[in-house]
Amino acid sequence: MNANDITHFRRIIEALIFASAEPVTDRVIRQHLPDDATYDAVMAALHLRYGPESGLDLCRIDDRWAIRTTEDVADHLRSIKESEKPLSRAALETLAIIAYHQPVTRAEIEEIRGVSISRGTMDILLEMGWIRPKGRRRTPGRPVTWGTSHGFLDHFGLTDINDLPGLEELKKTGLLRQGQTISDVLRSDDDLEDSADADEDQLMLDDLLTDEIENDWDEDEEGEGDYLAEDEDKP
Amino acid sequence: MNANDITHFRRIIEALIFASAEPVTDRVIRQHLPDDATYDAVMAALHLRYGPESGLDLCRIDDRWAIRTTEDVADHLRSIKESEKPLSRAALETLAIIAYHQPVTRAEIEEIRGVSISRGTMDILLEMGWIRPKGRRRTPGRPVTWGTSHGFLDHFGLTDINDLPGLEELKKTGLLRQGQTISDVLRSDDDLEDSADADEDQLMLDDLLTDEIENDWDEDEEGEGDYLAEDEDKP
Amino acid sequence: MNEPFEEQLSAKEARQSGQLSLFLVLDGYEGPIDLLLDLARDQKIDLAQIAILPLAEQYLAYINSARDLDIDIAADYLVMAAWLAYLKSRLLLPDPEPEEQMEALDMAEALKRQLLRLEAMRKASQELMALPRLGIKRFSGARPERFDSVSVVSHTATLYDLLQAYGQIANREEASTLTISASHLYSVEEAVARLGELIKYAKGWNNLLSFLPPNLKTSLDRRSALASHFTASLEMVRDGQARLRQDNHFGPIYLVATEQKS
Repeated sequence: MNANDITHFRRIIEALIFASAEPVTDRVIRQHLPDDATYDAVMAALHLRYGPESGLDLCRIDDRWAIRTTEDVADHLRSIKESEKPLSRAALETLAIIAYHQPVTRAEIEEIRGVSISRGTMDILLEMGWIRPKGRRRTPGRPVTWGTSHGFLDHFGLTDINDLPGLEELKKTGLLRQGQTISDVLRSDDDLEDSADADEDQLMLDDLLTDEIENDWDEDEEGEGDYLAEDEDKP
Repeated sequence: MNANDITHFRRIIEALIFASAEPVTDRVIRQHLPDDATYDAVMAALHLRYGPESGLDLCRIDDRWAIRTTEDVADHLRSIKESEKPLSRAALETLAIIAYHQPVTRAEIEEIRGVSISRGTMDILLEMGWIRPKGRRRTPGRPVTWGTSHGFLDHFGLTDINDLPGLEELKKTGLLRQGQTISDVLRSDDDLEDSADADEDQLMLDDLLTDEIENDWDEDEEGEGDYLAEDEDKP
Repeated sequence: MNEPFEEQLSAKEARQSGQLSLFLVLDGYEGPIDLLLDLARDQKIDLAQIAILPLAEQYLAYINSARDLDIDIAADYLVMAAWLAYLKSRLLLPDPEPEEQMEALDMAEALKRQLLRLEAMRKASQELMALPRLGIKRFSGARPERFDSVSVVSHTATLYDLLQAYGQIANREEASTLTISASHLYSVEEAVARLGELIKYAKGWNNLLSFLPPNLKTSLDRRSALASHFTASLEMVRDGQARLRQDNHFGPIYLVATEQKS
């Protein structure tokens, strides 16, 4: 058998292995070849062709053959692109509600936000490792309740969930408005769209963070559930 | 860039194209390569590797690349041949009309065939992934125009639409241009006012055919889903 | 490999074999153009050389024989027949008007073109199907691997974002409370009723302000009461129940009931 013949058969077996859904058995390969000598020569040629020079590998799996990408190349292709995206408004609000109202069910979150939560929103928070299921509410349907995780405390630089400022503190920062008039309401509606005011708020919050968070927090340390006592709307 | 580097990148691109079910776009390939010179060198090396010595072929499909088995080994691969669903004559003719006349509206297809198209005919072609909406004609009613997809090119082994068998010849005969047909004549008998519009349409269509078939295939490449928003008259 | 073409052949054979199966035959054609094309193929191998007049005659004869057999013929076949009959008459009887003679020739040309075009597309479809098609003559790799570069999106949020979000939720809740309190604004109806009662007991001209309810706490309450009482007073003047007086710009507004003499 000359080199041309080997090439001829090598081409057939190459295409056969490539196009077969499952690894191809020796038996099937031999069916396409005139004799054992050709089998040996063809497989040797294929090994050469799909050797270290190639990004592909001729793999033996039991008595079967397959062509697969080599591991080093596959890793290369599966490059991980990391990108950062700000959390969506919906996710942010959901996270905030979970943080302040935990343990809280999905239905309760929706009630507070006034809109339903898309699956994706919870998924993102779960994926970020910021929330976790906490148990089940002892109400009909036994809905899962959600709370924040250690990852949440870590990310937001909190030692304890009670470190979150309560509503009164939020009011002092201006994040939560008090003594509202119609114009205040209109303005806070604007805020939803217009983040230009945010800088101003930031300043106030910074004051708060330095002044109050660091010094004065202990007052609502006790009373796990009490720190939100002023939030009467809560179910 | 030395030969080792070329080999390094060639291995990656080889694996990428080899293991992808769908043709891989130039854009994706270039993402894995440092510069255009490497792209050229790598693609040249791959062409050599998947030349006549191989049972596999590096196929160019528009701006994409795929590895497919060569035609001459097909007889040996009969065991993996898919059972062919014969297409109806209506579907075959509709496909040919779309391929050769694209972008073409449903009404124009019906006019060429002299009968109306049943719903199922276009559905089958869409399901095969061979046709796609290309935009809208700037005529009353803004009808959707149809053209062939990358799946079509891949399936029929064409690099681009200019490879369609007999296309050059058909262009010379002028049969691909919208000329006066009996339905125009019938229509102008029915309604003289309509025929004025028809002439206008015809002019635009001729422009479109020469413009788009010959030069401008990529025009609505991106935004596959946007086609409905797109006009053929966009810049 | 192309069953559909075989179907067409059998339709053609049926046509040639006689009239009994005419109905079936028409059914086998995809419209009048298809039938014409089939007839034309019988006439000439090269369709470009086709003579339209004999083709029209053949078509008409065919449709007529179907009619004689009382076969239901679809409307588009009949429309085509009518059109061909007209074309035939125009081609046979040279028109005195050379312009109209030209039109008949144009029509014949258009028909020929239509036949050629459909024939070309038929041929093209066969050529397409004869290409080395994927899954028939060429095969793709059957074990695709996916390397979509996994893009890991990590979402960022600061404590400030979180607090702000919560503040806004709380704000929204307060806003909804306030909507209810807004309904406590003094309505014009209330003011009309109140003013209508009070004015009966008032003697002479009185400052409009003196009619305002006493328990107005906020400036908003006050302003709304003033506005609605002023509107109410205007209504009463319109209805002839009261008269208004203002001595100078921005000066106090005085109100008096009409039955009383000032």
